[in-house]
Amino acid sequence: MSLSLLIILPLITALVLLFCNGAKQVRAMALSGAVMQLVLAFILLFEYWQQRTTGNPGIMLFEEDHLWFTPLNIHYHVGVDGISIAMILLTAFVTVAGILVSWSMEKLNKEFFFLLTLLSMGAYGFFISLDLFTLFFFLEVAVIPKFLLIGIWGSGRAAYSAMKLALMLMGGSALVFVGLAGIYFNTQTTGGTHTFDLLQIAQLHIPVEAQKIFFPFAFAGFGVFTALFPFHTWVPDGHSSAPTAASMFLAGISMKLGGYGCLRVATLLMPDAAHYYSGIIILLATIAIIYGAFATMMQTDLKYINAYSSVSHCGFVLLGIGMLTKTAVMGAVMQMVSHGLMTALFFAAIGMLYDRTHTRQVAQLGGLLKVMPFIAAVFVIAGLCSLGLPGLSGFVAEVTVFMGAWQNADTLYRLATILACASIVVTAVYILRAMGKVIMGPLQVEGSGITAQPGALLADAGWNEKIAAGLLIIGILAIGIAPFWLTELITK
Amino acid sequence: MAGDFFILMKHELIITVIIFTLLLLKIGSDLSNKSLLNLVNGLLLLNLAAGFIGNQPGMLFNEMFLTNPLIVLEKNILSLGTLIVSLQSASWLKQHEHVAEFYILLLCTLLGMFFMISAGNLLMFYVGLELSSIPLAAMANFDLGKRKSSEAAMKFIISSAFASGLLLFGISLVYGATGTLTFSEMASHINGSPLHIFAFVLLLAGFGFKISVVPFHLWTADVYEGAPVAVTSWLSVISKGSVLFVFISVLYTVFKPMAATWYNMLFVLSVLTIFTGNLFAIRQNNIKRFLAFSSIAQIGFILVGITGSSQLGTASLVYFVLIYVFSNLAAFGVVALVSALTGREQVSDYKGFYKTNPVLSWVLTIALFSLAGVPPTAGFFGKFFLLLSGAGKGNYVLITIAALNMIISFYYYLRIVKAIFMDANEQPIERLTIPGYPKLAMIICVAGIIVTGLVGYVYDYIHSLSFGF
Amino acid sequence: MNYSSYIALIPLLPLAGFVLLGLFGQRRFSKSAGILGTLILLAATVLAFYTAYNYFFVSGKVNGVYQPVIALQYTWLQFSPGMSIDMGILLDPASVMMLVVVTFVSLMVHVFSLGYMKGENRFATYYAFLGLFTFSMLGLVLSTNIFQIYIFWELVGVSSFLLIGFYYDRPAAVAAAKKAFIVTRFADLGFLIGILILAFYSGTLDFGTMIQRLTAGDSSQLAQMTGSTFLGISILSWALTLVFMGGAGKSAMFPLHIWLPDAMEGPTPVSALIHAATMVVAGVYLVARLYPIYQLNVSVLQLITWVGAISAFLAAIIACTQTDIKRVLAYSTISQIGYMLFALGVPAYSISSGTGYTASLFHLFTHAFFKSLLFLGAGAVIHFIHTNEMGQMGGLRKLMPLTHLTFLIACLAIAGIPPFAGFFSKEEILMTAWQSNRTIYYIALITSGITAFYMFRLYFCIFWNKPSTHHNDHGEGALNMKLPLALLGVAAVVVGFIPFSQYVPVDGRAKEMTIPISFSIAPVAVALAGIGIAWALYYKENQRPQQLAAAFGGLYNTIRRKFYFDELYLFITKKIIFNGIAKPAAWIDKYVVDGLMNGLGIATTRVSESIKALQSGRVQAYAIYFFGGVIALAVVFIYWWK
Amino acid sequence: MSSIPLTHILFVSTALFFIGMYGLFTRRNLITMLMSIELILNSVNINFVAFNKYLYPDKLNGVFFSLFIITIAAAEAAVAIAIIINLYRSHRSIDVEETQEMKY
Repeated sequence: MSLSLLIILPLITALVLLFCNGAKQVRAMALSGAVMQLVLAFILLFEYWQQRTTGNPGIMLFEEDHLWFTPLNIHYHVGVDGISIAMILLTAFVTVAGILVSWSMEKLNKEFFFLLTLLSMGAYGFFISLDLFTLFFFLEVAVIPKFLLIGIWGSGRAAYSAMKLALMLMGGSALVFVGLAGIYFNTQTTGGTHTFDLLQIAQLHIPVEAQKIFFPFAFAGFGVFTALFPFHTWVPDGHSSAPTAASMFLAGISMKLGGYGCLRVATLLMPDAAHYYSGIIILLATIAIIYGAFATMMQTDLKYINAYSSVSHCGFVLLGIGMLTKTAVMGAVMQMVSHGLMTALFFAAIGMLYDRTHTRQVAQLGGLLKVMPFIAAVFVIAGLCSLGLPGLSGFVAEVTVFMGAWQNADTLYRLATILACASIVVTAVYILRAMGKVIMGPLQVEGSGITAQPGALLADAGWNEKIAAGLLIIGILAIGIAPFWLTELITK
Repeated sequence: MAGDFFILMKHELIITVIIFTLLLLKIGSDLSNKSLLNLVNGLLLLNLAAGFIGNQPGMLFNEMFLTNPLIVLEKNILSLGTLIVSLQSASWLKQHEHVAEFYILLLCTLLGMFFMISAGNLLMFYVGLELSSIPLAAMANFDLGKRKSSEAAMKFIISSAFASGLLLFGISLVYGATGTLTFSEMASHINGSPLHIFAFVLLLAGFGFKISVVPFHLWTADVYEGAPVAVTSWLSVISKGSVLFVFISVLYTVFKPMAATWYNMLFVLSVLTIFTGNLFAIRQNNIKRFLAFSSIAQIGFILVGITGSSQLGTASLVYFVLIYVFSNLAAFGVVALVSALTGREQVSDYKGFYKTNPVLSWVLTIALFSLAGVPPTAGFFGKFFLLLSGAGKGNYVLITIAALNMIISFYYYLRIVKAIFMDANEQPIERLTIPGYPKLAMIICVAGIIVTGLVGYVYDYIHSLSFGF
Repeated sequence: MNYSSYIALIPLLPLAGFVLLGLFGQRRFSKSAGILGTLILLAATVLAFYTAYNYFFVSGKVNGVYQPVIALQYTWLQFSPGMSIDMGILLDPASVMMLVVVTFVSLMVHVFSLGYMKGENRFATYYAFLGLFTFSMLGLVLSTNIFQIYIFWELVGVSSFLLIGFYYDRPAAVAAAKKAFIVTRFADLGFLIGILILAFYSGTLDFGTMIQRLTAGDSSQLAQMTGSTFLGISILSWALTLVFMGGAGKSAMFPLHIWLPDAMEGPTPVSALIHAATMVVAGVYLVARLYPIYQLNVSVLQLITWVGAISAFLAAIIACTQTDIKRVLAYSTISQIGYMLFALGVPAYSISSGTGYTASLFHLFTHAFFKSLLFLGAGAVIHFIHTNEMGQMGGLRKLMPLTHLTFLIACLAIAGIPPFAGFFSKEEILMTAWQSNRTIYYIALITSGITAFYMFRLYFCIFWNKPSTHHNDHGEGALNMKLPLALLGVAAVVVGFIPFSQYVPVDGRAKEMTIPISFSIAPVAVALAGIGIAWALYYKENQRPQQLAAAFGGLYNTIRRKFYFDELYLFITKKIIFNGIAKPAAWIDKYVVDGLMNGLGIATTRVSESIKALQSGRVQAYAIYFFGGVIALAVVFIYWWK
Repeated sequence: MSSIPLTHILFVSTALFFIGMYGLFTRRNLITMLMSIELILNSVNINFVAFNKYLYPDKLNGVFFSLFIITIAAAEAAVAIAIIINLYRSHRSIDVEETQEMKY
């Protein structure tokens, strides 16, 4: 199939959305678009599977390559390998779920869904592009919708958070740009021209000195997107101010853009430099993991809890990448997918709670299991996944990272791994504290004119929310119970 | 020969013809503003169309006037810009009593620019430059009643006279040092001797004044703020663009021998310019003044591109100017409309703009994104290529500084977007109905913003015409 | 013969039950859930018993030796070639024995709960959770792969969390559930790292391969592990200690025992299943599973021994002071598991014979029956008089005769009075200790005495002591509560006569274990003494216990407050971790890291404010700057920057 | 015949240049400032003529240049004066210090 469909379809959906009128039409359109994306993603998966089983050896499949800017040898070059397919699936899932949970969005709903669709388009484009220019292009395409989504529909210090997020991400992409330019001018293809093409660059060997100079730029730049310490501070504010769907996208997809970018940079573009700097990467990752976890302990707002835990979890991604063993990298990818689903689910649950109770303060909530069992169950599942319970995706991913990390015999690396392992205990602590207070315990809803009586206000999830949560949970279980398909997908 | 003359100077001749038509009309008949506007815009459209047909390279008056495909392209870009500006200013000019004069002055400056661009000789260049700047002063004063307007005009004329004084002094030194005024001959005599450097600095100051490079930029903000919006947009896009075209060709051809020196100068100046432009832009409340400083920052980025001193550099510059025409004029279009219909020019006036005027808001937003360099707008491609050409020289300090400054510029562009979409406002700008011409202009601009970037052919074409070393 | 055809069903049936009841239980089967769950488990139990029969008597033995059989095995998660998590079913004497225990006890609990949990509004959920637990526990005991065991290890942990917190609106229950999960999670951290180390050096996660590689005579892997050290301790010791840490956590061994008593907040049948018979002995099972490797490292075995012994002793004396009957039972569980562990460890002191292994598992086996019996009995009592407090009980023997009888049997069994089950297993343990290390032996002896004492204190307080104040309103309980008691009572009598060492020897080779009558005199005497004291103090209501308590004073209080362990842990978590680490981390993030980012922004605006004077608005100043710029450029580039 | 060396003339022109500059910087009356600018331009004229006469006597382009400068200067002055008059209308003054409305 033509990969460009993944870009074109959301684009068309977005454009059509502009001409829809009335909330009903708009969301119907958005949903159908998202569902089509999901279908497309699955078709892609199966076709990829066929190709591989019939023994197609190519690094990337379904490649399309059009010359875009001749003089600069910039191509529109797309193609996928297992990793990108995993990310595409993730995007598709989160998109559908995100649109479903924001079903009853009143304020400017046309613009809202328009931006969501645009965001997903950016993500798809990013994951399939094999030309650094297009990669960068889509990376930045995905920034502005976030800014608007948070700023317009956000809560709390929305404008501030939106600005902070946009600026920090811009800073990230600025660094990425420098890195890319550096790479570009250090490539000498046979034709004598420079190139942005990932695969070609992977073939021709960039001088190690140049790698050492430009790796930090590229890696840190992408790192900003995936909450690399100390550039993670946009995460808590951004996530907590964002509307539910936006939080889901932010944590579920756009933080993965960064991880994916780091992965490509470290494994394909500048492996030598990656080895050279791996110590630092691991150091930062470990700090993010541990310190993110501990910082989470002190949070009182559910969204902040999940945001900080995202910092901690994305640390695993970077750790896996930094360890640079095959297994660890595989683990990093699995962690990206798993965390994407899990955190999206978590934010969805939090959003549902917030819609009903109008508060996110742990102290003000309690015993919601009594009035909204379904949402509570979702919350619990998300929580358990986050603390790495076997049978859910989180465990598989983290364990893979650990196994991979442990392959590095260096004592300091071992230490980092042990600390990372230790974080799962801390995770358990904060997740269970939140869960024990909000879900269990005596029923309580305060700080918002709502009485803690079961009834219309504190109703359980609606059909759309149920489907959304169901989708994500299916994804989580699919990985958690039968991880082998994912590993095959990634490694093949 | 004669045929050549008419073909090679086609652009200039057409403009001259239009100018004289207008003069005659002014004297002879008393057309209503409306019909006059229709007429002029029609003529400008013709001019634009004519610009594309039957061009050929060549030179006249022993190298005083020369033209080639790139120059033709540059002229066409300027004509396009002129058309857009005139369309936008329609709603302002309707109630103005001196429409004809306005256009006469405007077209005189355009004519000056054309000559300047095709100048092969410092004399021709100087004449063109003055022709393009003196009428501007008069135009800046075109809101005859307004204090600010005349103050702006005064500041402009004084500064530009002073600048051209220095420029001339530089030219005289160059002449003294080389004994010629013709570019092609000059290049062979230039060597990096202190006299040459001094002369070059003076010339650079002259150029820098026109394109408002720090520290020669100080007039910019005041004039932009005081002048009528139409004039401001003209200043910020067309006159800058024209000078840039000349600037790069002078740098790349005449002063090629002392490239090392001017490279460093541009390095310093670009960093200064970017920083100053950004830092001042952050604080501005008058949207015209804000756009002035943002355009200064843009110039900084352009200088970065120029330092690349390669074919890529030239191409990126021309490409960027084209994009800049679209994006900046789109922004000014909205501003012009709002200020013409409501007279409000403060950033704070734009709070809650989206509630009342969604379409205008989107136009303005897209324009700002294009200026900020956000994909998929053309601005992204423009900036990317500029910085890339800058990086070609391998000076990554400069690139990093520039790239990180993008964050600041991003901040103040988003500040406007924030005001438009997110801030509440008790008395927002009321719902405006967009008249035909401005609407057309906006459509052109937005289309340009979208197409110019995504369609790779545009850049390829420009690149194929460009030169460098 | 091929087992795989049906064995897979044994764990999968309860799982199916969980899914079914979990998804639709509340709506569809709110009443019938219990029956459904029980039937499903009955099927599983039958299969389990058939398997056991099949293994022990038909096909397990290959020329006189019980061979471990891999019934099935699927690769679940491939890390790298040769390194993968497999899901499989391993049959060997230990696992089959556990299979029987788990299914049987679980079945009993299912049946008992029919009566006990009747009318609970989350009845179906309860059975769903029971199903989940049973599945996880079976998966655990049947593991072929050390990571598989870890996975089910976590799953039993979470199902125990869910069941402890079953009464979710009771803060105490929630707290207990959290405590249990977090403490065990902390222990599992050790387990995980231990696994990582073992896996790295042995290059596999499969039990069989790992054991075989490490125990081979000229094992290079073993050489590596013993050779390389960290902090002066050999990697092997680290690995085994860490793995054992996991075991200790699950088995509530000192000093990680604090969660078990609180876990009694859960429904009593759950305590009987999870916190008496099955999950808490997982630690013992884990060590037994890796026993060949542990045998390679004496020091860790000694550690295990002492941990076991200390836990046994401390728990026993704490149990004497508790007044909540379930807590007493909880501490006795800790104490008994302590027995099993030091039985595993103690042979380290002598020429290792397999006796410890067998003895330990034997005790595990018998303990499962009588301890679950005790808990169910306690459950019946609580169900009858709605309180856990000894003080409010007494004289119940008339009102609940069956409970009384079975409870007595169980007490005798745990006290080690022949011919009840506990006697035989305890004898074997003591024997092993005697052969290996006398100190341990004496500790064990004293502990068994104390055990007898506190068990009968419990017994007398419940059934004798003061005349009953309760009138028999709703009888002793329905058949579905009596039946399990009866069955378990029978079991508690008979299972002791099983010649255990025939079936569950360390290396599969059946061996004869004889204990001279002369040896049994001492323990039995001690036990009887303990009973006697209990009789003296609690048979009739009197002041002696209080006087005694007063006499001991401080010591008594210290014991009653469980040696202030909870306080200690509270101090560590609240004061050190929260205030010492988490708070600063959050603070730093808010004010330092984020402050830095905001600071950049603020600094920028400051600068822009400070330089605005350049734009003075005075055209002459502009001209001056202009000229200044020219001169500066000229000077710089003519004189300096050539 | 050419007894006066070029340097002298250049000296004069440079002096004129800086006098003009000084006037521009210090005078507050706009007309005077305009005149100072004229001085600057004239110094340039002198340069051109001098260079032409002394260094490159065979061609006349320097002289022509100065002619152009003179004319353009005239035009410039005209526009400038017009603007100043208009300024006077609104400000009732042609003092440069009065015109600082727009700043920062």
